Amino acid sequence: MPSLFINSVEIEVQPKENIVQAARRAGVEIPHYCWHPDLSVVASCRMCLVEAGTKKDDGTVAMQPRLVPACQTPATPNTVVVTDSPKVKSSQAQTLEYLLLNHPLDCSICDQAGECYLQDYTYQFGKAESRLDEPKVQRQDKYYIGEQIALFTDRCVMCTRCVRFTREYSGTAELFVTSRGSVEEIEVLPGQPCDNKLAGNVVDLCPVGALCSKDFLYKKRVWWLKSADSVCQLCSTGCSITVDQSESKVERVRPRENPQAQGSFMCDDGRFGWKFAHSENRIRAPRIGRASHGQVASPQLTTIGAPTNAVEQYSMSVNQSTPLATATVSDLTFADPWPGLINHLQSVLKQSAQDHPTKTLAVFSPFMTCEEAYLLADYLKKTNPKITLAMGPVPVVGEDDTYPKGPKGQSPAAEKTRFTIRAEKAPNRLGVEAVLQHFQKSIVNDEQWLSSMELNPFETVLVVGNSPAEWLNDETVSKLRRAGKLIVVDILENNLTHAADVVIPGVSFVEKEGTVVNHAGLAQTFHPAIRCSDGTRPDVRTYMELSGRSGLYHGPTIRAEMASVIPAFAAFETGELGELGKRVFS
Amino acid sequence: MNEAFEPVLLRRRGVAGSQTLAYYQQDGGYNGLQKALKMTPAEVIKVVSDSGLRGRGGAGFHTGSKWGFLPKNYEGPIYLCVNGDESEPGTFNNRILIEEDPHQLLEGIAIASYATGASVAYLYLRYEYGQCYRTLEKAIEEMYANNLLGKNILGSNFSLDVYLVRGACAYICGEETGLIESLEGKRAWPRIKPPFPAIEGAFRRPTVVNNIETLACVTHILDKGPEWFMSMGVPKDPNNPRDPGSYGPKLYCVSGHVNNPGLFELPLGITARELIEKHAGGVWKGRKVKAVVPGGISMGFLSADELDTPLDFAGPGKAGCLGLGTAAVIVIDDQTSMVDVLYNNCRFFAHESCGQCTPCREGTAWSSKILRRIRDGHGKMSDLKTLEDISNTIGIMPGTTICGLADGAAWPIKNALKKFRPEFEEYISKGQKTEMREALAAH
Amino acid sequence: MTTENKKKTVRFAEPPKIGLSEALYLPAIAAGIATTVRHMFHKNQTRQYPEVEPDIPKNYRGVHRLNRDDQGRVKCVACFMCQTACPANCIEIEATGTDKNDPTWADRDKFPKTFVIDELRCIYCGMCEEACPVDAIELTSIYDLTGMTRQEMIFDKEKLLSVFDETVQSGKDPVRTVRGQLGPASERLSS
Amino acid sequence: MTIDWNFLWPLGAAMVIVLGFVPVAGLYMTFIERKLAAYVQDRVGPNRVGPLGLFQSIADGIKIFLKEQVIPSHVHKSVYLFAPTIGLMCAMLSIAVVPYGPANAEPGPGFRAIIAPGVDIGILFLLAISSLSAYGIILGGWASNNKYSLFGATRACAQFISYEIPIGLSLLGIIAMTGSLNIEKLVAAQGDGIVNWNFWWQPLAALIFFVAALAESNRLPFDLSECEQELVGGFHTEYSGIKFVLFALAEYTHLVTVSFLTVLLFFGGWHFPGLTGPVDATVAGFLIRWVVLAVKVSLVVAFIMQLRWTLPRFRYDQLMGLAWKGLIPLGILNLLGLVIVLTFDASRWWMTILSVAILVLSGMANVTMAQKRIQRKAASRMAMETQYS
Amino acid sequence: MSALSPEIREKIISYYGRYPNKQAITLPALHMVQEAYNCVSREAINEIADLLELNPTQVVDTMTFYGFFRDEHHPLGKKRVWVCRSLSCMLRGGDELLAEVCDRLHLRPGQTTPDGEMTLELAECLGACDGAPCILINDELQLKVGVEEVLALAKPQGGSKS
Repeated sequence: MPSLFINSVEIEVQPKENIVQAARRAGVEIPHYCWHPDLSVVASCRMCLVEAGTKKDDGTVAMQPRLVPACQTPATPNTVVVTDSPKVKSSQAQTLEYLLLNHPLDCSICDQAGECYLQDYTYQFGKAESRLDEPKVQRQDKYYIGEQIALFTDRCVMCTRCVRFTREYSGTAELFVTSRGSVEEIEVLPGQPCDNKLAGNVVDLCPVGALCSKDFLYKKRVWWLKSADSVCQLCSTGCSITVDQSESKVERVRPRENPQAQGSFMCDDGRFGWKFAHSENRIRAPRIGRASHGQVASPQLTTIGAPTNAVEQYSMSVNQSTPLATATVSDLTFADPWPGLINHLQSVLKQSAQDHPTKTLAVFSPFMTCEEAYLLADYLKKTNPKITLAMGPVPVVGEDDTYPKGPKGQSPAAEKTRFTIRAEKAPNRLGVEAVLQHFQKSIVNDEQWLSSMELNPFETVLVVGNSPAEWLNDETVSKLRRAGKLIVVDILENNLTHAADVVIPGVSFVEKEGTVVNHAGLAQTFHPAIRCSDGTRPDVRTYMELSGRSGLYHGPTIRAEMASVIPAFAAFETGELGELGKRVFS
Repeated sequence: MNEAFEPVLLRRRGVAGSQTLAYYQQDGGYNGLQKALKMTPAEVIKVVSDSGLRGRGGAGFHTGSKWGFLPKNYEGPIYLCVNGDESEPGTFNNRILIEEDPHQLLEGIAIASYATGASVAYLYLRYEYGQCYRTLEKAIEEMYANNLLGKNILGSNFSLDVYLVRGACAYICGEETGLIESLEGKRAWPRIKPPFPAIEGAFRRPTVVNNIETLACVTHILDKGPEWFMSMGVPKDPNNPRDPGSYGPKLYCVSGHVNNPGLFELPLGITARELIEKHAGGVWKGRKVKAVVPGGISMGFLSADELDTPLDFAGPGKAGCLGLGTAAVIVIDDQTSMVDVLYNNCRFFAHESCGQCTPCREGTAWSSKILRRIRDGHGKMSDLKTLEDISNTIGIMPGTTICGLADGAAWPIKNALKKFRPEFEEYISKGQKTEMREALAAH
Repeated sequence: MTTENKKKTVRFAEPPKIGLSEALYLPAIAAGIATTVRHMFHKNQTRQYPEVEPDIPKNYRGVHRLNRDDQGRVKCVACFMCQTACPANCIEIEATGTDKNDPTWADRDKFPKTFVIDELRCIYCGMCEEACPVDAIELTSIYDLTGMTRQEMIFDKEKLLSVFDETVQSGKDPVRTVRGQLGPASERLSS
Repeated sequence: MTIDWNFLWPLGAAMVIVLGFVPVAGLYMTFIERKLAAYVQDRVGPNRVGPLGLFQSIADGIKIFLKEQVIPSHVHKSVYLFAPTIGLMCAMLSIAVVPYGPANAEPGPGFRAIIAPGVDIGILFLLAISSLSAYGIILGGWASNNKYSLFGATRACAQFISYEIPIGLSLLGIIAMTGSLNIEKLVAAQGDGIVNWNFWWQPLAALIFFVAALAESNRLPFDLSECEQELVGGFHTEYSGIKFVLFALAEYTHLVTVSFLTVLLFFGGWHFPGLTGPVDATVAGFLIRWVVLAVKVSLVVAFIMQLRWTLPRFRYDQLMGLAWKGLIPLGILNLLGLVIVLTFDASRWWMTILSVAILVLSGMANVTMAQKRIQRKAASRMAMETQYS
Repeated sequence: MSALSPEIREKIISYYGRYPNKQAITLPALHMVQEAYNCVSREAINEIADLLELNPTQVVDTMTFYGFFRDEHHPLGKKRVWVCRSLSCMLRGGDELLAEVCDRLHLRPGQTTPDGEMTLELAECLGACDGAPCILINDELQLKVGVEEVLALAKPQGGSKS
């Protein structure tokens, strides 16, 4: 295998790699600003200059007299790279001095501070002081760059990553460089702000604090953020993301590089789509009885389920919308509604399965994780195999939105597409379908069960929602309402939860763990970033307790079990899918 | 030998009607092209190669070799770009060449295109040369009319189109890849090399970029043969195998503090002193030389002691300058402050830096700021050290930047500080000031 | 560490030779008694505190204050450095951007919407002052901080600014920074 | 049965004086101790309450008596409550045989400055009772059901047992010399001039007695049973309020007793050169002698307090070592010397000479041992140096 | 209403064949527009971009690189006079010439006289160092000029208009 040498570390050559990438594999960091693996190479920041040469067959090394930019030099066999010679070090220090020459010393109010390449590299490679005597050049901040983007002009190092991104990746080309030399700036045309659906990525791309997200601006210093690997669940692309939180509040979401899923970037729908997790409208406690009618608990239900007093008390306080603050300490301490709720649900479902198994329907949501779907389906089918498991509506909005766009906003040809925002706005249709396929043998879609609701209504219906948007129209709700008992699992209050007999709070994806399968059959595990919102708990736990499984939920164990039960999920065998996920079906 | 020298390139200067095709053909024009068309392209390249012609644009690269780098049997168009963006302060030879004798250049273009296989030649002319633009437009029209351009030139299989492109006042367009980018309608940010233009140039095709004076020489080499060309200039240094020698006639632009500024065609290798004393009429007002720019301001300075440096491709380098450059000699008399000269220099480069590479963008602006402060009387001795450091880091270390502009900006600083340091020190220590009038101060 | 250094860091002292007087202990005890008795007749060093106020040194670390800049605005730029440096977690800041249409804030980007210090939790280590890049937070010489409730010991931004007004006016606690302008972090704003 | 009021009223008066004096003395002794400490440390001490802070002790007393009576839930309640009273009781009882003012060797009618005059086994009674006071500490520590308290109690136990012996040995010498156990007689024997003070004949015994008595009374540097740094208060960790006061009072009573004994047994009691004749010949003479006694006792008390601010606390092994390896052998040697002198009926000055000689010789022996110890340490130091280099 | 006259559109379209791609026509198109209208307006940019199948920002990007082109807020006067300040010209009094002209006309380099007659610009080098100090009137060189000659250009003349 041909190899190359980075600071005398020998590593194997891999195709289409440059020296920066090769060095990274060898554990050597070559500083760079303008280079990004997904953008074209301009080699203009001059930060990555290294000494390079070739090792000849006779073992001698011929070094080039000049420094070469590592980002532009392909890592070819027998290349010898030196990144720590005095020459390279002084070049790096000098370049940093130039970069910092007019860079304001406002790290203290800069959102990038803490994850800033200028800071990091200055610390690692730079000098302690600047010799500039003259006042630094100051430029006007540009808050108009985009709906979500502000440009702090004098922090810019002119790496042009953002410009190249809008030209090469989103194709919308809103950003450009204006004028030349030391007075050049990043700019947008008046009336054409950078508001495309991928615009948020330029903030991530900016290696310094020039481009900032207005949504996150001044909210938190980054060193207080704790991150969790997650997967965006707002369309079926399933972008790998990192959720940054502080004190159990999500502060921002960043794309996580995953060549199998989406690449390095994500769309703004997903970037700002987590906010429903902190919505006022969250369901924060289970309840029995219909909120819309102000009923505490229907007498009929109490006779069947005999819920504990705690549940009644709790649901009462919720239904009368008593603010939690006025509740006494003892209420809060002792009124754990969950055990009573689980008992109640178990008896309702058991009764229903005994009395009219064919009249019992469970509607699964494409927002469920594979594990949730599996646990619920498994439980219901074990209660009575005649219970119908059906697929809920899969939201589809418009058409797939592909990038890079042409100059007139036209979509690119399929082979030139670099990023797609899917029309299917649910993360796990494939995964849930695979579970249902196994347990039900065929997929009952929403048209089918809705029509039967009309003709021959089901007696007991369990509906899982968990969609971040209002997802059922009033007509559908009224159809569902014809069921004798309507049990709803959902995150946000909506027309369905108002109509339900039993409401079980679900949690958003930033609060739970699970696996989703994206449009291409790639299964990825996501992890909880924050604690469950007060009063709620992960759906899987509810399903675990419903089914009477003992112990705590452990994702890998359940996944391994799924692999043994459902052949479609054979890839789940070890229970671990790795950071980048595994392709389960194509 | 110099006294006997008959100008070749400037032979038709000052002759009425010299711009017309009729005059040119009657004066023996297009012989070279006809000769060339009878040879194979490879033979033409060999002839040019044998003549030892080196690019007149500044870098002094061997023209024959440059043409030889093009891929053989390339499918698709190859382009020739003619670099008429002559913006180096002090240089004006192209203007006179075109204004006086456009066909000499166009013949060279045709020969070069034939040799390299280029089907289209773009003549990138700087905006300031409006007269030249119109002269060339007319000349090209005449050529199309006489089957010297267009399809099947002079009955051969060779077809060529020449298009004129006007620049827009940017020095960096004189850099070959900057020129290509500008030609493509983008900002003239020089490209990273490799790939060199010969492999991937204009419109991602193999491209040859040549200077106007170089192409004018090609015309005569083909006409008179390589031996004629090699009979002039400075031969190879036998002790230095890497020295390709400096052959042929060269247009020397002389400006600044001389009695008789102008353009002089002389064989390569004339000394600066001879050029100033004999040809340019000596320093004006009876003053003495303080410094001489050997070839455009990015080359650095020769001090008065170094006037005997031969102005060939190797000479200025031996005297600590960057090179011969465009052979634009600017003479500075002993009453002029080097601080002002250097400030003018640095300001120029700060203004013309394209802003792509960090060291050049920030370094040129910084050095001009420092010199501005020194001129305002607030200089410090440590400024000289800072200036030296800037000059050493933006350009002197090869590879620091994408193109050579930073080197050009660095050498004058380095030279000035090395050769005229006492003057700078005195300027600072005495708190001297150069008055700057308000209108200029703002820029 | 090399052995050379080890030798230098570990020092061996010769134990003093014991004589008869040491062995008998009594002389040593007598000497001790003599010392203590001698001290009984020394001038005492105590100050009668409430009657005689102490002379607080300039670097005393007492109650915090938030400095104002020359335009009377809070100097703090809400960089959270003090909050980060605080070992007792007693500082809580909420930052906000300035209103760009408000001319009084035109030259500033960010300032604290709220700035709360829990003086009860504070250990008066002065790290916040050390960390502050714009010299906005300072510890004053106020040492006799008392209160009847915990709530009144939690100082908000207004209270901290009023401490500044009070201490600066009284002349007891001049602003310690001689620069008289914002610190290096706001350099871009100043000139 | 008829009551002999002539016999009873002096007894009653003496008891009233003692009972009144002891708590007040306890309170003010804390005040004096604090003041002393302040002076030693260049401070002023309590000066807020009343003139010169004199009412500080009263304020403290009121405060401590009004404090909440905390009884921890985990203690053995009856023993816990009983223990401090044992302590104080023993301390008070031992005072019964100690003349707190000038008293005739032969008890007669009228007021006497002693509760129980003419007790022929006075010293024995004293030793017996003061040994009992260990019960207060041991029971208190045990009943607290706290490991630190128990540690304190155990330490106190061992300490008491150890230091009983040197006390006994040192007192034996005086008893043998005087031939009586009656304290008044022991004092009376020192009557004629300053050279008759036992201290001059028995300096070593005086030293041993003083040191051991200090240890018996749990004073610094021997308060290992309550040292705050190791045992957070030791046996009285769980005590507060009045119960704690009882312990404290017992300690101060002990202190007073020890001071009285030291003065009475070794420093001539109320005798002073120039004061001759019977004690109760005149009221003035009686009072002068009382003042003399009071001054002497005060000096000893002050000395003991001074010691507290001078010497650091012993290590526990050092404490035991001092008793068993120091004081007991010395006491035996001293007794031996005394017996020899008495047997040969030699001049009493021989006793002084022998005492001092024993002390010096023991010191020299100590020097030799110390040198050996140093040599051992040097050897181990050499080993360490080789290890480091 | 189109910002570009049909002739210019025509001319731009006629350039299509000269280059392998349309972006290359950016510079010639900008030249044509500026020559015709003394500035390149935002609408003109949009139309050029439309003709060349580019995004307007790409045209603006190129345009702003060369300080040569003016937007609609800074149109040129009838004559555009460049005064050279290269080293050669500086040595022979170029700076003084420029400063004097500025003072007399109360202009700063880059500004236009109030009557719109002349725009004064400074140039880095005009390529006429043999005739220093030199100026460029539109694109015609004039060598060895004095203050008065430049000032004369600022006066309205019934002469040439380019």
